[in-house]
Amino acid sequence: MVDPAKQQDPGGKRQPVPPFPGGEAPETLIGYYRQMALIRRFELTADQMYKRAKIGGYCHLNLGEEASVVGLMAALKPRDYLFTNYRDHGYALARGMEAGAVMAELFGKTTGVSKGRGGSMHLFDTETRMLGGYGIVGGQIPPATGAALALTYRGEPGPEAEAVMCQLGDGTTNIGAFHESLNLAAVWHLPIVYVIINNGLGMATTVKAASGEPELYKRGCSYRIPGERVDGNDVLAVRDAATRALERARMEREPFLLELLSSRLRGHSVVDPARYRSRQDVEEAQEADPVPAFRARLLDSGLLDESGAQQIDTEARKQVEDAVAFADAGPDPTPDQLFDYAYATPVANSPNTLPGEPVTGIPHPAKKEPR
Amino acid sequence: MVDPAKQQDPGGKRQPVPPFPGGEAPETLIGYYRQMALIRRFELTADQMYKRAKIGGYCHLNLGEEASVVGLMAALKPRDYLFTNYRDHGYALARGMEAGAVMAELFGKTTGVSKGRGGSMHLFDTETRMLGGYGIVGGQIPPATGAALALTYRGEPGPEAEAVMCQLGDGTTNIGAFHESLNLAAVWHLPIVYVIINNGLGMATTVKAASGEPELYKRGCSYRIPGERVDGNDVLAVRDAATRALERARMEREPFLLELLSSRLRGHSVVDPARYRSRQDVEEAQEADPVPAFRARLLDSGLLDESGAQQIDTEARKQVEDAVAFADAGPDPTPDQLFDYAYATPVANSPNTLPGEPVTGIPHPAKKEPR
Amino acid sequence: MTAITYRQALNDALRSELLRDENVILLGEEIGLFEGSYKITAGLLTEFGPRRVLDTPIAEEGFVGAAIGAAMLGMRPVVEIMTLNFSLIAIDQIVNHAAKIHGMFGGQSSVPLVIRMPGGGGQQLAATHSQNLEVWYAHIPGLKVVAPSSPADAKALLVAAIRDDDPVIFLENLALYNTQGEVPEGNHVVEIGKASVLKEGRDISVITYSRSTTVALEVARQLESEGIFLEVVDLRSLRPLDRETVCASVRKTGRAVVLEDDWLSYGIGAEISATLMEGAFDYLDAPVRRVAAAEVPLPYAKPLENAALPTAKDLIRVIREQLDATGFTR
Amino acid sequence: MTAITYRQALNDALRSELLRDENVILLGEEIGLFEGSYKITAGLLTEFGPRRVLDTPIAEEGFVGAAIGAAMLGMRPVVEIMTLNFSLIAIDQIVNHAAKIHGMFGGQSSVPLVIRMPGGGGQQLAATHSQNLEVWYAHIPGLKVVAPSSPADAKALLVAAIRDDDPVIFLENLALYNTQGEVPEGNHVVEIGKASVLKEGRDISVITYSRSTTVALEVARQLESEGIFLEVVDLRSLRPLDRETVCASVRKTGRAVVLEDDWLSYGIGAEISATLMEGAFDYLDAPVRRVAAAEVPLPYAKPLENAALPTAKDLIRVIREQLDATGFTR
Ligand SMILES: Cc1ncc(C[n+]2csc(CCOP(=O)(O)OP(=O)(O)O)c2C)c(N)n1
Ligand SMILES: Cc1ncc(C[n+]2csc(CCOP(=O)(O)OP(=O)(O)O)c2C)c(N)n1
Ligand SMILES: [Mg+2]
Ligand SMILES: [Mg+2]
Repeated sequence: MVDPAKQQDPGGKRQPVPPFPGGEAPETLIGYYRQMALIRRFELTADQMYKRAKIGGYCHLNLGEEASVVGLMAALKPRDYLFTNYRDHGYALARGMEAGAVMAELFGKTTGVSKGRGGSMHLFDTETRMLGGYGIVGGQIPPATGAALALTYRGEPGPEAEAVMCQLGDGTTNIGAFHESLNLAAVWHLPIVYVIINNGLGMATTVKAASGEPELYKRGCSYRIPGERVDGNDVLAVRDAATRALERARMEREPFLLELLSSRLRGHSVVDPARYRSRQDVEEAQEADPVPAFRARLLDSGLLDESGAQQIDTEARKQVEDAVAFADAGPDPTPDQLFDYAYATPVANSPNTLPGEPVTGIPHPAKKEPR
Repeated sequence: MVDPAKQQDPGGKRQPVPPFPGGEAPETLIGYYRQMALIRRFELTADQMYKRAKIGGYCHLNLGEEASVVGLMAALKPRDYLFTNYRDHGYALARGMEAGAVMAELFGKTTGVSKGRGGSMHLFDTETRMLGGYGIVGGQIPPATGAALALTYRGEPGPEAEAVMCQLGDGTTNIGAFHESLNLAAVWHLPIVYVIINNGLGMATTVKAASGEPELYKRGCSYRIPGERVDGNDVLAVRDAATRALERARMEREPFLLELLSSRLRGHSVVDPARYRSRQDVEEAQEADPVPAFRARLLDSGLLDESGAQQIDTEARKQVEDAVAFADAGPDPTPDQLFDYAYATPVANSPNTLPGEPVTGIPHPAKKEPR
Repeated sequence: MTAITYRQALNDALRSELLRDENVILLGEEIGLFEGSYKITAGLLTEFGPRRVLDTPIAEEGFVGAAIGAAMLGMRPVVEIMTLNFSLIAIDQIVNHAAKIHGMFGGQSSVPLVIRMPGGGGQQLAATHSQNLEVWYAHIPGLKVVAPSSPADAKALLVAAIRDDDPVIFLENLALYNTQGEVPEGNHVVEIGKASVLKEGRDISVITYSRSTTVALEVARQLESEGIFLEVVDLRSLRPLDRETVCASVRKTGRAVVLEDDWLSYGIGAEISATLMEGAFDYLDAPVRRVAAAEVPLPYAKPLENAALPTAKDLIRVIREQLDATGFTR
Repeated sequence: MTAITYRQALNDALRSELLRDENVILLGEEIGLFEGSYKITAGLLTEFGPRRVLDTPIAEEGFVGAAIGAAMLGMRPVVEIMTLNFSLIAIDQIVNHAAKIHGMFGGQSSVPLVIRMPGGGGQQLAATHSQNLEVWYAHIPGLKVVAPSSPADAKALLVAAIRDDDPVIFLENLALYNTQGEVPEGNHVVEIGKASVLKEGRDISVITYSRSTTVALEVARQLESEGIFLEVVDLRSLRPLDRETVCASVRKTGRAVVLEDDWLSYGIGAEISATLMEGAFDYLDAPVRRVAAAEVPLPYAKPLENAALPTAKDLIRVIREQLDATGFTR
């Protein structure tokens, strides 16, 4: 995997770097890089931790999608709500969750953001209003749509209104829940932005093989939901497009479909060697890698010098090391906590037996009363 | 309800009747009227029979959709396959099933097309390749799509190729199965024509209230499936559009989305008084009624005289009376036939106990063997 | 107390909760203008308007899922699925989302959602429209599942369900809507998770729920004139299941029959019988028997439908077999 | 005979049927280029090409339904659903369509369709990806449901399922794929609907299926050294259920424990216990016990996952309780 710190000079292949548009505060831009570097480092570390069996189950990384993630989260206000799929680490970090608590979730610790119940695919935090990563493809779309419905009950449209962002993958546009939800958002005029992260693949299946309309941003046509396709490797373009779409959601209470093009730098999940990908495809993905590109852009534009950039990289590394330490130190949940979140409202006769325990309190042989 | 025989002179409200285009064989046109009159009479009688409790369950009529039904069936070749929703009586008749066997199904007789197992919503006939009416909204769409997939395994494209037609209602375009199926048909290049019968309502819900894109023929856009909207009251326009779409399916193996506009003359089902409809809406529907309109057109064009038309109406009446008599005479299934179609391939231990029968052959008290 | 229909009891409960809590909204197909396929929501659109009573497109997965999301933000949606059969389209949202969100996210979000839906056969609606799949929902941790049999319980449990912070599957039955019963005025509360002994008796326990309860009570009345005293236990709540009430009854009577409308194998009765196996084994004079539906896709034709569904006659026959096998004397 | 993995046995069965009958096609997400999420279909795209091995978009309802339609026209599709959990999206097509079409249309069409899918917890896949919902399918008339435990049965039952004219739900388990076992060469046939006594024993019957079978066999070996002889009954087929084999075993041993991976309430074990209630009541020395999963959405964290899922230790403990309660002496 590409370590951004080692990619400072990718050589002749790199595209000429566009200068930053005027009016961008340097600290903001540097902040984006800081977040991208953090996500990159976090994901590379998660990969290692998985290999060391600190993490189990499925684990999907945002490697290659850092610019999209950071651009989206830059547009999203703290008052907005976010729903994502299982490829959610970067969102959690950029949304403001502590790296330690995110790593702790991956480690299955009680100090994890979902108390170790959810794992990598199911990061959740009430405070930052990230209402879940979801592991069922398309599963997040109806609830996100319903969250937008709820917003129409508690506030008026306007610049300060809340909105919902719902992230999904390209392959996910082919499932029924996508269709039903977008249609509801259209007829109910909901303040929601659906964001398709088009990394070109749903596991090994290409967009072209999976989608009758491969220009995915056009798929709002069936609901008169407008769409836009943006380079997902361009953090500013992503941020601006998402801001416009959210604006529309806030002011007009209308949904929008945003498609971001990026590349998945690795396999579908940490255990997938992605042998089905051509060498060329992989090379192209690496060349388009947004993290070193944005770093270079900052350097080229003079907003950052190499030592400043290195410092950010080092900080990211340190932050992730601390996260691992925090996660390691967290307590494992214990079996007596198994039924802790069985119900939000306790009721009589809630089943709480462990495997093999009798379900009724009657011992056998019983002292049979004469009838 | 409008009896076509009584509508020979609908008076000043009727639109000027267009003459028939050249090249239409009179017998063909008269044949269409014959089918429309039969469906009309059949449905009016089904309504009565329901009220007399000869028919039970749900019962949805094609009243107002006769021109669409007949036009579609005129385009469909015997070698093609048809899947419909639960509003299926007219399709069965126009596809060539015996009216008696259809009525017998509604009466729940063993002589019914589905042997009394399916009832009104579930007409099926292997011979005429109508592979079912289906009662779950959208439920027919994936199997119809799969039937088209099967066709690609057993023949080459060409004018003689088989194709599939899948009928559905306007409200049904909002369900996930519609989306998933059309997408599959697009990426797999399947020879199928999806036909939306847009009668303006899904029960009481208008198309506008239910669909983000109310011009339903455009909803193929999400799969690059072309569409066309046709006046469903114009049997010839329907037939021609369906023929073109089927042609495309046969020759190019590409799906098509055909939308037919018509009106539901009655409630959603026989028990629905449709109080939610405005007087105006109902009146407009009645004025657009395709059966008297086509009859008048035949008269105006001189292809049929009044006595000829009356004879057709009388024949339809007679045919439906015979159908009722046939249905009445058919035997009821008997409880011993309950498990007849439990499985296509019999296997050991198939459960076939009636309510309350013991599930194992062990009587109690048992003679317990000493161990 | 006045006698009202089960339908009216549901309508009353919805209305009173809509009045009481502005976070309560109703969603479903045709619940507004059409007033519900079975008219449970009659008058509510007129009274509360389209903001509180939402007609949805035909998109069970979409609108059930939307209700979940709304519930996560503090609304209290009551969803009507036209019949239980159509809930299969929404079941990924119900089971993989509503039932999981509280536990899987470490208790950070609750899903105060009620899904009302009628099930049941006997109306000649044929195989796809006549199912009793309550056991599916009853099997799922994270859900609560109730199936009231009387107007009083219907009202009280619907109120309880709406006020509960967990997803509650509220099972109605097409054949119950017109049944009449006394409903206490005001705040009659029934706790989710408790069965009820509707009729005490010493000879045999009939354990049942929903529509079958009315059959069991009718049989109890009939057999009482012969000097046979049934105890009728109405489960009311399928999840949690009140095992103690069921077992206590059978420990008293020594005999048990389960009456259920669903298919026999792996149905509700299987769990009841298994529960009695553990909780009343030494008290049973004869094996528990189940009276359930024949295992076929329910045919449309009335004679076949009748043959497939359990009736009072079937229950009486099995009760007699039980009594005979255990040397019962009045 | 050579020992191969359960995975290989499945692959062999698919391959041999693809070779044997050109109407057999495979459909599923990522079964081609990716060779299957769990590599069951490895090599098959290469060998048979994209006409026989179809990678589908992510659209479970769509492609399962499409397989139904193709089956109605005489194809014999074998569908892989990546895990059982995702079958909820397709379940309307499975239960309201595949299971109904033969009966509801009066026997005019059959649906020769196989749906393969792995279920099961224990891989830290968290609540939505770890379910054992086999009881849902087992409850449905019109379906056949098998859950083989060994490579030999996996191969033989998959072949049987593909040749069967009804929709067959073929349940695999994530934890079984790497298990090894001897598989007879050639046409080893296993009939759908028959349980199998994997190990004879006189003291207590353990009734189980799928992954749990391997646990039961391991416990049987272990306890045999103590002079306790388990009889292990592998259900293999959950629908139809071979009640006679189960009851015959328990009539012999007088004691029974069900070991199952699913949630206890309304799980597979409930039906087994209820069946024994009816079919072995007078032979039972103690009530049948169930060892099943704790009723929670399965948590991700390993210690909680371990606590929730049944283990060999749990089984041994319950067996000892059973034996103690019935005055067992070697
Ligand atoms: C309903 C469902 N089907 C299948 C899967 C297995 N699965 C997990 S991720 C995935 C691919 C999704 O692709 P895409 O939407 O493009 O998102 P990406 O992984 O590329 O971010 C699949 C098929 C699932 N989790 N849920
Ligand atoms: C999945 C599902 N949801 C709801 C229903 C109940 N239902 C039956 S017909 C119908 C309306 C369908 O409208 P449309 O598609 O326009 O067809 P039409 O009845 O007008 O011919 C509804 C909601 C059903 N049968 N299946
Ligand atoms: Mg993707
Ligand atoms: Mg309509």
